[in-house]
Amino acid sequence: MMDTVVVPLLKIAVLLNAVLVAVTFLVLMERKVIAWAQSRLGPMRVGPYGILQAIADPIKLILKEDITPARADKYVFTLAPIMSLVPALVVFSVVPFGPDPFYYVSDINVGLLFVISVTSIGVYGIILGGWASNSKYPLLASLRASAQLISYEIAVTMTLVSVILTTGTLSLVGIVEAQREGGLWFAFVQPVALMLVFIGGLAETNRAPFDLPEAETELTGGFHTEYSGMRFSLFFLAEYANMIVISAVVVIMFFGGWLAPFPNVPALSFLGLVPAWIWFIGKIFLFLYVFIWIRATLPRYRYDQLMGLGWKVLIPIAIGNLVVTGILKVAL
Amino acid sequence: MADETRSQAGKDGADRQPAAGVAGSAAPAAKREAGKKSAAPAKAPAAAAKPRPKPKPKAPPEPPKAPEDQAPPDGMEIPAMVAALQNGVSGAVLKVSFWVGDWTVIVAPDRLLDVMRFLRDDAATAFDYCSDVTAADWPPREKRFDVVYCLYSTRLRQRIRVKVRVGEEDPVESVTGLWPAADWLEREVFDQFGVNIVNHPNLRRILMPEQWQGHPQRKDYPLEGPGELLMENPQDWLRVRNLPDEAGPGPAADGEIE
Amino acid sequence: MTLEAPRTSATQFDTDELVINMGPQHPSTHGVLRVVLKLDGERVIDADCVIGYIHRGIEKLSENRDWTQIILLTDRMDYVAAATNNLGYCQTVEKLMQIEVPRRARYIRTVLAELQRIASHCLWLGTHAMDIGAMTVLLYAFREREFVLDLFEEFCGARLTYNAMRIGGLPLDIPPGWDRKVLSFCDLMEGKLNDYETLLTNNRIWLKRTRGVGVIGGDEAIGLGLCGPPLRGSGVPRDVRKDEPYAAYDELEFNVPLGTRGDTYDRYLIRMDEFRESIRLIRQAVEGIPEGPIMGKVPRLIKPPAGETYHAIESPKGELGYFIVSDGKSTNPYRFRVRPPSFCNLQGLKRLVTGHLVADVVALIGTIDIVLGEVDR
Amino acid sequence: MAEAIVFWTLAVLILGLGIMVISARSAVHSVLFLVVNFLLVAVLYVMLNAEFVAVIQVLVYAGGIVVLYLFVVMLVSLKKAPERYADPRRVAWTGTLLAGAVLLEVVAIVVASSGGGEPAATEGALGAADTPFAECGAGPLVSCNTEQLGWVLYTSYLIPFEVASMLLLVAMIGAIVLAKRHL
Repeated sequence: MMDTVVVPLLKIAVLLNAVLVAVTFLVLMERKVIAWAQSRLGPMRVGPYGILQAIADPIKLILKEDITPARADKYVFTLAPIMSLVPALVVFSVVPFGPDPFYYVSDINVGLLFVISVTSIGVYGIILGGWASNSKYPLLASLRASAQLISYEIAVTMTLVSVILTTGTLSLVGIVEAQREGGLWFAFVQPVALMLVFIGGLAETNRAPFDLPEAETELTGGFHTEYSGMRFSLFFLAEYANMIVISAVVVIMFFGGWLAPFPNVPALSFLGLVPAWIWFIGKIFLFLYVFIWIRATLPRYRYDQLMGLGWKVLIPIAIGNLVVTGILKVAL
Repeated sequence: MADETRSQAGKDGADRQPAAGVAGSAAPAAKREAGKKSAAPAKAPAAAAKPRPKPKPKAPPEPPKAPEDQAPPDGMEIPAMVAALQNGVSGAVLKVSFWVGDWTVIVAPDRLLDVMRFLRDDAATAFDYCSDVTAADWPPREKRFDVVYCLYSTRLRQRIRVKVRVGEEDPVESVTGLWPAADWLEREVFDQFGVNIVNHPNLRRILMPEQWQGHPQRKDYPLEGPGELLMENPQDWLRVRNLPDEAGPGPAADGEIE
Repeated sequence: MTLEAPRTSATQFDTDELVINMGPQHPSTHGVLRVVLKLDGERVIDADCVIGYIHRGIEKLSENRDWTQIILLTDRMDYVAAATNNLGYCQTVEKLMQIEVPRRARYIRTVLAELQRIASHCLWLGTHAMDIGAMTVLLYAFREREFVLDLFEEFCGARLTYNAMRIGGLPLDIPPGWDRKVLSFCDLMEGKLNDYETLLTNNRIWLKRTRGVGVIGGDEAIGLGLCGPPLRGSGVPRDVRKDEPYAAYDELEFNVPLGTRGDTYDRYLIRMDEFRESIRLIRQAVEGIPEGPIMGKVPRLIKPPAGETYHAIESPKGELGYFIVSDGKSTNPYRFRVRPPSFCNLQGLKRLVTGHLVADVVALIGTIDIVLGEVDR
Repeated sequence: MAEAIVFWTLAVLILGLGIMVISARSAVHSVLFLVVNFLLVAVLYVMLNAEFVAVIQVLVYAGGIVVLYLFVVMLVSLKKAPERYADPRRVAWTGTLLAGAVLLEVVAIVVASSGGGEPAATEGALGAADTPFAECGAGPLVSCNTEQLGWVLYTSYLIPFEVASMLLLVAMIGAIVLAKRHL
């Protein structure tokens, strides 16, 4: 009873809280990093160097009036942010933060596919949010979102297949273990796949330069134009939770998860003194930083160019990568 | 007072008819007498209905006189563009004027399109760029509007102004077909002055709201609108606002004029 | 009979056109511009600009103000380039009155006008890049614009609506040391321009978003009455500073950058070059400011003789023209007309956006660089 | 016992949602019910130890295909009642007949396969994904993990698999032809 119910529930509770707190601080990090990139200071008023802004923001969002447009579809309008956030949180149940079962809630044998399929449910939040608002800009945005997410999901999934070919397992723990045994992060084995997954991940999380569904300057905020207060903040949470998920996936797939760099090189064994979960979280935040950095640097793609990039560039490269991986796998 | 106005208008130019001068100036005179005490309520309805000449809240002591279109000084050479125009479209140019370095031709309104087409297409003129279309309003005059076209040639780097004198109802052919640039500019002239521009593809108001009454740039349109009335006397403002739109000028204004 | 109708609808989807209102409250319409877009999917098939939301009747107001009071009103038209508005108006009145402006005043005016062009282009660059999604450029460009505003503040005490010129000259001489500050700003600005270009000019996404977007040929641009950078972007060598020189432009050396393809990218490059040309002009003008008075011989009561004139200058947005009629009697102009470059450029928007996507509409509104205060007056 | 409770609960829910799908007034609500339906079916697969199929069910159906349904449904103007879209030439009894035929077929397959006989391989053409799912559910003691599923698909069901992919290709080309105005 203890092992099958209480411990997992405790883990889930800790994990959920940790993710939500991480998200609020991620928002602060984004504001700070972008501010530094733009030679500003960012939030400075709440707490020392604005650190407590991470707490002030959610409080503000919760206290704000939560408006439902008069002609919106009320049930769907309420359901949409929930459908957006829940999948993003569910994914964390299979993310291994360290080698022991203590560090993850579960390790299922189709872990990677589970991550992909559950995140693919998240698109409903965006589509339904845009539709239920009964407003033109959100509708346009949700059309963009559905097309974009489906297209890039194909590219990302196909790319991940080539990684699976190298590991022979879909379990996330197994993938990391395979990198430990190989002594090499898959970033060096599958560099093309890394780029594809990262670009696709940017697109799937609606981050710049692919933030078309919420392009403020075109669609006035996109699918969440009509949202306010808590429901808006759920969308917000979902976006940032998804960023963490994508970063975690990239780290697990390509950067050895909780492993220290070059785990088999004896000269670098002192790196193993750092706890595994710190490596893992550190790498995740490194990628989150890259996400933010890109947002501060690049302009936004146009809708047709985005689709062109997905279908005419990423998917062919993904297929090519898959074919090459397969041939090498058989040949070697 | 009214006679004085008429004599001024009569002196103004040969093409004006005295009768129009009376019609145009009698109203301001009457208005001035009644207007001093209750100027405020009368101003707002003046924004309504365009065809009727409206009272002037701040009538100057005498109507302004349009500046003479100064003929070029003797001995000054007429530039090639003007000469070409005079030869090319004979009889359309009523007058050539030169003032502070600008050449202006005054053209008969019915020949406007011919002149403009010539100016655009002829090699010596080549005015391919329509800088501006605007108008000036000289109320007591019968042909009260000067519609002014500022043209420029990007090839020959020269400018000319074309001016037509028209009355309130006289049609002015749209030059949108020659220069698409004139589209919005003519719309603005229509919106602000109510010049009767014809054959324009899309003649709507542009700066003022669609349902606006009156043409703000006319000289008989009051400078202060109901906004100031609202500040001074909200009750009057409400009464004016609640008058039905189609009734034309409000009863207060009508009563004072007639 | 009944068989016919379903068959047509089956072979040909009846898709509804979506009509959306872009503005008057929209982050990318640069003010209260409203564009009614008719969309087929995301493609624009028709566009109609609705303007006039901040029409304040500046022309009408000016016809009831003193000649000198109008300078202040011109500030409020293109409020991001108030000094060029002042300049255009003052020169028009000077032309009407045939006033000779002292050379020193003309040089200082040129410096002010070119500083203003840099400030205006900074704002354009920032907002244009922001519309396309590069938000960092916005902050950078505004940072440099602040320096220009500081310079103006030192010169005339105001940061936005300067009221910086007078009929016949200037209200104030330049403060001591100001010219050196201007020169050091020029050095700084040149470095920062390279930063902007690093972020944008060769950026693939920027190229994708601007190349081939809103292409317009030279003849068509002339016909549409485009002016300023949009016209030069189509390769038409038209710059009032060169063609009809005013202030000190005939004594200074500068190039007029021209585009070749007439697309958004060319218009971007032209404005980036104009930054550099402005810096070059400012350097020449500051170094060449002669000694002398700053006001010409102006009668105490300004009352131009009866007559009318049209005078244009090259504002940062394009040809800014003033058509002024004086009746020779009153102390205010009888007719005061502004030919606003933004207004004439905005007219071309419909032609530019038709056939493009919604995302391009914001890029194209950005590329023609409008200020609604000037469009609506 | 617990398994039976869960199964029957799920079964009732799935059927109930199925009815909701066809009875909901708003097309978008229908699609939402369909999504939940698919998710519950995925849970059913998990109960049968067919995690791979469950995940694929979510990924392909809930996460992919139904999103496209939603895409289309959202664009349907809701100002008109659904009856307005009805085809005047619709013949109700043909549909009933076809539905009945399909039902009979499914029942026949279930009966045949649970009887231990060869499943009708040629029925694979009915729909791409039907075959593996039916197989996993009904197959005796096939612990449906990824590797075995792959083996089965690429050996005994190779021809249906390829036929299904051809069918999908045809459907895709057809969709492009229909949607594209100028080819």
